[in-house]
Amino acid sequence: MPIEINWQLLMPELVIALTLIIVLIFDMFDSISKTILGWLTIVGAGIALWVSIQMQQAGTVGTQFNDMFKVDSFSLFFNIIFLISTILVALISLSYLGKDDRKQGPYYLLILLATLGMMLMAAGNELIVVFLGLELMSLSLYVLAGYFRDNPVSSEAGMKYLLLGAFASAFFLYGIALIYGGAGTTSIPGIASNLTAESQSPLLLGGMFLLIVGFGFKVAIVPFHQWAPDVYEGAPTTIAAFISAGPKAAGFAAFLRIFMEALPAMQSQWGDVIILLAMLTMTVGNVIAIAQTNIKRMLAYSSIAHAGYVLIGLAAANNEGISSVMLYLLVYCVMNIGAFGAVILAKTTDGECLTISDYAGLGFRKPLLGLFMTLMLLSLAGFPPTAGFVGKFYIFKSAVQAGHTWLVIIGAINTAISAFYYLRVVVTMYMREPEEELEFSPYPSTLVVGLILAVIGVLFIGILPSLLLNSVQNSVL
Amino acid sequence: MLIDYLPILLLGLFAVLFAGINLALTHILGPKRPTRAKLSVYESGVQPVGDARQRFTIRFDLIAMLFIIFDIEVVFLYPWAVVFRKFSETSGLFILVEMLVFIGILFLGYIYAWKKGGLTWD
Amino acid sequence: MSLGLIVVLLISPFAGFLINGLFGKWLKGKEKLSGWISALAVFVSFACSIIAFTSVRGGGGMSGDEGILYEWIKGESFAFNIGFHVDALTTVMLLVITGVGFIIHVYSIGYMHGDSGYTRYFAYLNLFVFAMLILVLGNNYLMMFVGWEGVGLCSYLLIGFWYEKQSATDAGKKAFIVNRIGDFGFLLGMFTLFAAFGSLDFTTIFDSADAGNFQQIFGASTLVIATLLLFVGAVGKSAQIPLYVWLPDAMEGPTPVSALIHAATMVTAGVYMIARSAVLYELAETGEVVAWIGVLTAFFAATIALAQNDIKRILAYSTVSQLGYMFVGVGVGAYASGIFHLVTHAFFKGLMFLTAGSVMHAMANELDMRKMGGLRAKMPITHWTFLVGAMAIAGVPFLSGFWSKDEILHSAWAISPVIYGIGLITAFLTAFYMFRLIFVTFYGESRVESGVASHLHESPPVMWVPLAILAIPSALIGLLLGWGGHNSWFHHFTEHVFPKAHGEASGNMLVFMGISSVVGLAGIAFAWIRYRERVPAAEPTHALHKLVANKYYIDEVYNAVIVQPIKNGSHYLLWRILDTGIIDGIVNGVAAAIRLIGGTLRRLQTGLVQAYIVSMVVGIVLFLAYYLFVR
Amino acid sequence: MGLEYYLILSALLFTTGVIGVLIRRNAIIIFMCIELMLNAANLAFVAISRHLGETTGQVFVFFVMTVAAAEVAIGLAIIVSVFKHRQTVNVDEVNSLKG
Repeated sequence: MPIEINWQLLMPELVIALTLIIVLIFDMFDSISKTILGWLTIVGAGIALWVSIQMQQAGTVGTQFNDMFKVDSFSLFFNIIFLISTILVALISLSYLGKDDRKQGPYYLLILLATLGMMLMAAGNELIVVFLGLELMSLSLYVLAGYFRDNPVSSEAGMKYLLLGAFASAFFLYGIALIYGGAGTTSIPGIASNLTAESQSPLLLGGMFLLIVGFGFKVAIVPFHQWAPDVYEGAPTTIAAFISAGPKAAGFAAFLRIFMEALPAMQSQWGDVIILLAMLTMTVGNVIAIAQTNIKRMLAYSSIAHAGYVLIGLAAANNEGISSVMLYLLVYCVMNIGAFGAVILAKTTDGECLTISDYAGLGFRKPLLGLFMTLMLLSLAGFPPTAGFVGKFYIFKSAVQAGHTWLVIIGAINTAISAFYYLRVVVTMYMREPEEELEFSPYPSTLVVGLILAVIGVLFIGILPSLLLNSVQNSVL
Repeated sequence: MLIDYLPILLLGLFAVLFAGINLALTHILGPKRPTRAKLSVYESGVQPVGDARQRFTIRFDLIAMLFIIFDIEVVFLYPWAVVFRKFSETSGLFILVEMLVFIGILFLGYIYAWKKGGLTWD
Repeated sequence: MSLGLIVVLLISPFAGFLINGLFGKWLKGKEKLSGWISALAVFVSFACSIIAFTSVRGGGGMSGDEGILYEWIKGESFAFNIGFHVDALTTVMLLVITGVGFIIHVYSIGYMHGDSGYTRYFAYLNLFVFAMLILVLGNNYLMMFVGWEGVGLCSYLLIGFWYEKQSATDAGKKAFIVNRIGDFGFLLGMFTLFAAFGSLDFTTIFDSADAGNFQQIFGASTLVIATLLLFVGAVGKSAQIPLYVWLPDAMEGPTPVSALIHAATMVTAGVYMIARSAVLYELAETGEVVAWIGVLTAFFAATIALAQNDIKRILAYSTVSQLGYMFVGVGVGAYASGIFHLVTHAFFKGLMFLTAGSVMHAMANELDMRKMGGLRAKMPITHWTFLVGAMAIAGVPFLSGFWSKDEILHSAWAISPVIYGIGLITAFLTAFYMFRLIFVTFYGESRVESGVASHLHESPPVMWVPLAILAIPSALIGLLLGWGGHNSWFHHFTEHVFPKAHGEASGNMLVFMGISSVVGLAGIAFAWIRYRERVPAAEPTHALHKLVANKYYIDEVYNAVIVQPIKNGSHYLLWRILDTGIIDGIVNGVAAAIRLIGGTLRRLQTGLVQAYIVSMVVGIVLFLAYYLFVR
Repeated sequence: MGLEYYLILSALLFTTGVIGVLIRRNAIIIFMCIELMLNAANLAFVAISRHLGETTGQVFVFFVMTVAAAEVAIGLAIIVSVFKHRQTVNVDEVNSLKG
């Protein structure tokens, strides 16, 4: 039995893997300046992004490794999301890590590893692959969260993320085992074909439920969300941006793939749970976010709430829903990384401005920073003409089509609540007088470039959504 | 039925005998000049007697972790070796190269750990 | 006319904004370059506007489907488009915005010389022009609203431009908050229109409204409610009673900003909006409300201007007053006349603000005219140009203000002689306070402090050339475009845009012109008698004077009646009667409740790993229970 | 022997792990309990694989073991770095991030 490998199908993953190895080798030599590693990461991810876009445009479809690995427009679109996130995060990291050369090697290595894990999750056509991708991603993130070993808070974030994440992974794995028992296979198309309305054993039901728990943890759905604020606050800000973006999208990618492709026959069982979780997640995330004073924690709760909005699209469980979720995740990644980037930009000589009251008067004193922050927050709040509005609009529209009008009403109320805390930051920036004059560091140009890219993305999608929308609608499962 | 396990029984017997004979021989043939240090139990330089809950240096932990990581990968060599014959006719070279790539990456990781000072004691 | 032209017209100032905004660091040492880039950007728009204008004059234009650039978002039964509506009204606005805008950009190059925020200033100014262009170019209310918010944002940023000054940031905040009230009205009006018509496109709405083909969501008064809500937006943006309070304070911004944003363009957005929605106002017959608010504002603001001593404040109240005239024009159905006054006002008021800036420039930022006097000798060009502007606004025959104001008053007579009467009195007051300003500032003995007097000088060419250029249209544009009153060129040009005026202007036009001239000249003469030699008293002497000098204590009243109750959380009776008070209470209560819940839920986040695990496990158990027992 | 006995055993193991995670305070022991949960899943995989007469489950176990080993390595490293700062691995004392 000869083995055929279609290398072209694997190009994006191979490029990332190759970049990984190059970064690894370069990092071994102390004579090489470590800032090169960051640029290597950006270049590698950029090539992979370009390849993914080409393949996506060409409509490449195919499976590999005994059907365990599936490349289609869906996985390629998610690759684009992951790679954009990686590039943006690498850009904002270049100046954040500073001149401390020794540390940078493993940092970019781990980011690339996590990216590879995400890509595996989106392309996994077999629960084993999804699990491996998930773990590859998670293990890298645990280390990254605790990356500032000299900082007790960073270590604490790493430990919490690790303990809770491993706990959730165990549930996820057990869920796979139960589904394996119930369906007799772990292949996604296999499960779908073995699954008929009458053959649903309690094993399957339990397995499906534990998968929700596992994914729920990774994408921070209430009540599995509590790690998020602590980890976001403790982790390096760039990593908080990273965790909030790509991995969340990856979690939803696998979530969509498994639930829409393997378990559509059980939709009557998981449909209303998703609706319930969506309501709970949006409301709890937004309500607690109002009470926050630390901007990183506020963004953490906001990202929880955003997972709730995405669940609305998932609950719709139609083509519209899937495409709106994909669009939303892309938009969300760009604007969230942008918001964290703006937080990094607000750096005084004493460190980062993390308390919201530190932002008083910044709108006038630092107009560029004010502009970036305001745009990102407006987008997160869903104001037109930003990308956030377009994303929410299509999510809500898909839910209305699926008949979940109540869910949309709750979503709209939540959007109103969220505007309150997003705008509070904007108001603080433009309407409050600073209590003390803070000394600000000059803007690092790479960070500004990263933010400009995010701004362009947010405005471009917001003003010209149709271009992207067509691409998304052709990429549904 | 039970006769099938005879080779295992023989293997066990052989192992016991080999160990026993060796121990006996060293006991009989070896010269004995006991000192205090020589009589103490050898445990990698750690005081073997006393409270087992005492702290010991964290460097063991580092080495142990590296050991686990590189040791566990062997798990994949066995299934590979088992099926190798079956595929060797059609795509043996490919499978061989594949495993070499796998080991190569592991090796790269090993060198990386080494270069980064993961294997030095202090 | 092609879409490409309009896109270039629109994008050019945005490009200027990007260059100045992003590369400000590199432009720091090259002030001139930064300023000229942004002026050039506006000039490109101006050139495109001229092309668009000639095209519209030749019968071209853009409306309905042909103006659609692309579909923005699409719902089940509706779609929002990004598109442009270009007709005579649009091109008039375009020419004013980019023409006056360009001159003011050039003037700013000299005026802002040496300011630490030089590139920031030009970035904001270009962004403003961009937003204003969106406002007038959009073919639907949504784009108009986006522009509406955009100009508001820029105005706010520019009022607070000198943020080191507490008064500047306070003024910015005031403008922002007051404008939110108006914007809320506009938003509600937009929602009403959308609910009734299922669309926000101008063409769709106007056609359906004409045909009576829409959902009567508030019964027969749907259009009345919609137009009144939109008018609330206009009242906020165009500083009419009762929301005018922000505009005088907005003078804290750099003077060219006052000229461009707070006199020539942004504040007239409300007038533009009503003229654009003329069809709706005609059908709803709400024009009279507009006219009454307008004429009251005109009179009220003019009386306040009588007793002010700060040059820019006088000009600010004068702007409020003139905006009132414009509302009278569009309110009585003389849309073309209202817009005509908008145009002439843009020139002469822009001119006067710039001359005021020139005076400030020479006087080391002194604004109190009691400390001036006799400036004529030292600043001849400034004096002459200001005089042209003042004569134009005072209605001296054959200057621009004379024509436009007269048309409005003439049309008002047909609707209500009372409005006409108040308007005429206001015209007298206007001439009086403007020439009071002139006589006290430029004539008589010099009262300039010796330190300032030594370097009193005429402004550099980059500043006085724009003044001279603006003086020409201020003097002549009325004659050129307005000759013939209701049969003038301007009326012919815009006749396809507006519905026919319902009340045919009656009476002999020449009689009205004669009355207006006499009233204006009388005001000037009275000012000459009173202020030729005298200086306004340092302190107001009698009660009425005091009342006016303190702007009727309106700011204090607002502070006592609205701001303080909110601040103290105490509910005054008046406040409680108002529905808004109750609604506001509910909103605040809900916000407080949510915050309380948030604060409580927050405590669940104990920071303990095992507490988190417990909540996960509890969640799992609850969901399992749901499956086992509920389903 | 029936599949259900194995599954019950595995479920018991899993529950033991969960309870351990819930009641122990030492981060390392919590971590070991999580490993116990993973092994419970492994047991289920092996049993089901045997029951179905195919090998996917067995292969799965290999991967899970590897992942678990990597997790242990990383986990211990992170716990050690926490210990360096606080001189304790008691999870109740590691709560500076909250709210």
